[in-house]
Amino acid sequence: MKLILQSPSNLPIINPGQFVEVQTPDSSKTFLRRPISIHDVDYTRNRLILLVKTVGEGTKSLSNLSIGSTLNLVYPLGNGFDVSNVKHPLLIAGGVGIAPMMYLGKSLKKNDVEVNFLFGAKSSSGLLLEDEFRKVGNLYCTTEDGSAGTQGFVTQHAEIEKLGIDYDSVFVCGPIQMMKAVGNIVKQKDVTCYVSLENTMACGIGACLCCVTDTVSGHKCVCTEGPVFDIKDLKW
Amino acid sequence: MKLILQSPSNLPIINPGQFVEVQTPDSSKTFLRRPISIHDVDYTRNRLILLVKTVGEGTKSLSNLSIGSTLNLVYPLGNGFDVSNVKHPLLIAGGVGIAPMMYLGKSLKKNDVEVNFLFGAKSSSGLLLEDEFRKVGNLYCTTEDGSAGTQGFVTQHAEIEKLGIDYDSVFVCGPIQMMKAVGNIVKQKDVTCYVSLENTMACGIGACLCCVTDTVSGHKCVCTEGPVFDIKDLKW
Amino acid sequence: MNLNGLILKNPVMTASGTFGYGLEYDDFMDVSSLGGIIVKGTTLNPREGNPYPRLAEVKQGMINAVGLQNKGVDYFCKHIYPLVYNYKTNVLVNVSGSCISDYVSTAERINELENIPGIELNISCPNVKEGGMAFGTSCESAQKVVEAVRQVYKKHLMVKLSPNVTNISEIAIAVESAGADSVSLINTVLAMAINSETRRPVLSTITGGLSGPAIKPIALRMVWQVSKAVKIPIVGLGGIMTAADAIEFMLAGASAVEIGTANFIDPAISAKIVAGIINYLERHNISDVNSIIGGLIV
Amino acid sequence: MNLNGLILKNPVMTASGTFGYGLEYDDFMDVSSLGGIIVKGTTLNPREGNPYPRLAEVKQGMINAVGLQNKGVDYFCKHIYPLVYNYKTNVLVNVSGSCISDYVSTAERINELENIPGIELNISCPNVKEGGMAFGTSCESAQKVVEAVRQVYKKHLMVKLSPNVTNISEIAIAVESAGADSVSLINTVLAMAINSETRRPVLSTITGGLSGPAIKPIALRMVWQVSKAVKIPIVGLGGIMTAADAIEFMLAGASAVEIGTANFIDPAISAKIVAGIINYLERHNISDVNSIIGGLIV
Repeated sequence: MKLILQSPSNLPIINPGQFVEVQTPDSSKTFLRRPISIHDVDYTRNRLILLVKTVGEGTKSLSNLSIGSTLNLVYPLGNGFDVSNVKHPLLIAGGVGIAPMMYLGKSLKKNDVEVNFLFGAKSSSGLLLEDEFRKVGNLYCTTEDGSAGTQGFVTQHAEIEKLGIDYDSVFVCGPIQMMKAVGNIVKQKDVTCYVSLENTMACGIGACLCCVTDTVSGHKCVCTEGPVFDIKDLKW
Repeated sequence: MKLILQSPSNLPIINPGQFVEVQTPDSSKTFLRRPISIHDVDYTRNRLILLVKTVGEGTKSLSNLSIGSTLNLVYPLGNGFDVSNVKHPLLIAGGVGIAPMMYLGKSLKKNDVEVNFLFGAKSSSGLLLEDEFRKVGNLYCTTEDGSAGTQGFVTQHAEIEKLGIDYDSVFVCGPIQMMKAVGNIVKQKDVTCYVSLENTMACGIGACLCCVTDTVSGHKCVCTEGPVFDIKDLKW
Repeated sequence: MNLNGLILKNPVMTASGTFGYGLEYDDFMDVSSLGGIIVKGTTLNPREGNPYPRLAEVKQGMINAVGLQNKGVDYFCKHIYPLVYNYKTNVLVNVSGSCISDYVSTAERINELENIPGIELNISCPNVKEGGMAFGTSCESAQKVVEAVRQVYKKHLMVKLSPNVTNISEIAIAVESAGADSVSLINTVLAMAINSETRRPVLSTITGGLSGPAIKPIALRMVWQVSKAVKIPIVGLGGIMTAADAIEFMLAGASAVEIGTANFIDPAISAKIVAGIINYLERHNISDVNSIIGGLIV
Repeated sequence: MNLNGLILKNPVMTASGTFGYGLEYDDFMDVSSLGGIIVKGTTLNPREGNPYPRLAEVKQGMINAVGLQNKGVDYFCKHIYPLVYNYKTNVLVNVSGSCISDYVSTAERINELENIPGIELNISCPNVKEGGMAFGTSCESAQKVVEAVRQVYKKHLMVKLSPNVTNISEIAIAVESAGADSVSLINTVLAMAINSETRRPVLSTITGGLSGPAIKPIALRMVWQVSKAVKIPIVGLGGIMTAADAIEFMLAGASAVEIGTANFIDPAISAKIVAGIINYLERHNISDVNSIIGGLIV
């Protein structure tokens, strides 16, 4: 589900891959804010767009909101993807990991970079917003059951063969197993690979140290030192 | 605020003065059910009517319900008022204590008993549904600021003088101080006096023993042995 | 299920003080469909309990200060026992006292009741001035009272432990060595509520016992700790509202659970939790409920 | 307000581990408007803390298992202290250790820092294998570590107490007699969360520390108990989310409060609570905030 959020004031500069911490509607079932990645940004109309999949009580309560509801957000949080020196990127996502890829794709396109998306899902119903992504770049898809695109995992797609040849950098967001699988492939190629992690968070601003991931230089906060990490820094 | 509740099945027999335990909409701020007295019953359309004043988080969340919402009720609970041998009753209420008086008044009227209401409030804005009550019986009012009816407390109204003369029984619901004040007056007269208590409750069915009041025969549950007590049984 | 000799048709029981004598719930469910019910705290002599107010609602929980109001064990035997006699489930009596001899005398009386297969010895009530929790907060006193009751009580002796201790495992070990057949935990957590506007405590007794989902994470931890410390079965309780909650307690090491405060929110909840556990077992292809006891994967 | 020598502009401080070094909150509020901030748990040597996952959300609370991740006292003195030097509020350092000599060495280093008017000695962290909570759960060990630190630490010595004890008043008395200037309570309650679907514990450490509104009634009770037992001031914490909550702790006997988990829900909450307390005092015509300390009408 898309949440289109109208800001009462001008939006700050937002990097692709950054996220919001949203206060979910009052409920006995949720307590903490929920980190949700920014799907798209409309600076002209001061709108943030979030893509929310119902997975737990927090996202469920967000998906039950009626039009016109008010949300309390802390944003923009995290480092985001660095798009400054990217020339030939492949944007790989699985499942709800497609969320940040729209704004990332648009940001790259704005830099006159050709954008290629490679998305994987269990079946065709898991592939969302295909037309919108095609407006931004080329879209390749895989499904595990073959109901759309190439059958199999993203790591089995022909575009993966072009890593280090046609692509110099990879941006990945999705289930941890999929990101690790992509990581294993890129390790053998001469490409930079950024992954966006999704750990459980409390504060979102680097204060509580709950969301850490293990890196070559010790525990790092996914909320402030991530969510985007160069795969070389992770202990994968 | 009036809550009109449409039952999906036929209503059970409900005594005046009985109450419901209502599950309030999910919120971090409430946990237990809320006991609310039954304002009126419409057997023809299988409707229960509650009169809810916003006093805390529970009643606030009930007053925010939209039309068509579903509520989970346990009812009818408590003993209720015994109207079987009543001939000349005075129904005294203060503030939100008027809630059970409608169904009580109607039940008495059905027995061909003349109904007299004596309601007190801080000011005229606290006197609700006057026209509806007048359809059931005579309505006398007092307000502390004199903005409607006689200025003063219900205990200062002329009708109180007729206790033991024109009235043989008194039914009281309202703030504890007001009920005690009425109680002090009736003790010197030859009238029976029933008061409806409003203690904080958990279960509503006599299991938890949280809502007790002190009686001449020990602690009694307001939810099952009340909420209506003969004032002679209370240690007032 | 076999709880050290006590046969349960399912692992769901109801907690003392939250289910009356079962009779209060007959309108809402078939009480006999449960694994067991543990009826109200019973003492040797009648007790009036504490003055009103006895209840404070707090975030995801409530604090009570009932103080073991009950009509005494003689009244129970004469007037209540005949009413619960025909329940086709385990009716256990929660037994409290303010001194060891009271516990012993009460247990002796209940030992005579044919259809009462066990007692839950309450050494953890935070709402009485004498006895109660005091017995459950030191190993020595816990051991003494259990040993004394064990002398006279010949059926299932479950001992209900207090969470208001530094080391609940030590208490559980003491109670086990004194002859308890099982332990149930946790009783309520000593707590307090204040009305900032009136500047007064909400409860007549100032402090009371906290129950409900607020204490579930504490209860779960204690069940886990005790399961590593004793061999006798554990009955887990503390804020169980759903079948998933019950499963969590069993995974942590509980052989059965007690549903407490949830009965106030939904008077039919315990029967629903029985159904929910069956559903869980089916979804996970588990044929024997006993196999999830202590089944936490660590 | 005068907290036994520590001057606070208002009774609102922030709790260690929930407010980073204050710097994380500069975007959301004027940190210097608070009565004080207590920065992250600091140990003699750097600590990596526990593995991920370190967080479990529960009903009205969270369980954390961070395990005192920090870069050590030298790093603090060299790199963090200059950044917090100019806050116009009391910056206290929370000091942890796994043995007495670690506590002492860390306190000695912080004693040298001119703009750090006090430390909060953490003898109650439930998330480390050695030391931590172990020091805070017996009177003897609590007294020993406080006495040792008192020898070398010349400024305000606040000691943070563990709720995971049978009798928190005894520990408070021991700590007072060992020379503490104040006590803060409560630290987190040892707790556990399980995922019934995966049958695994949610935390890498299985158990962790419960915080948030779920524990407020327990914290309030302990503040009330300790206020009857010691003469040194009490700093109350545990689930404070609103100004009314803060007032309740003060009525129960706290001279000041710490805002913890609430900072995660609303990063500007502590400043809002300062404003809410002022509003409360005005509404109740109270001119001196000190007059509500221990002002519970019983």
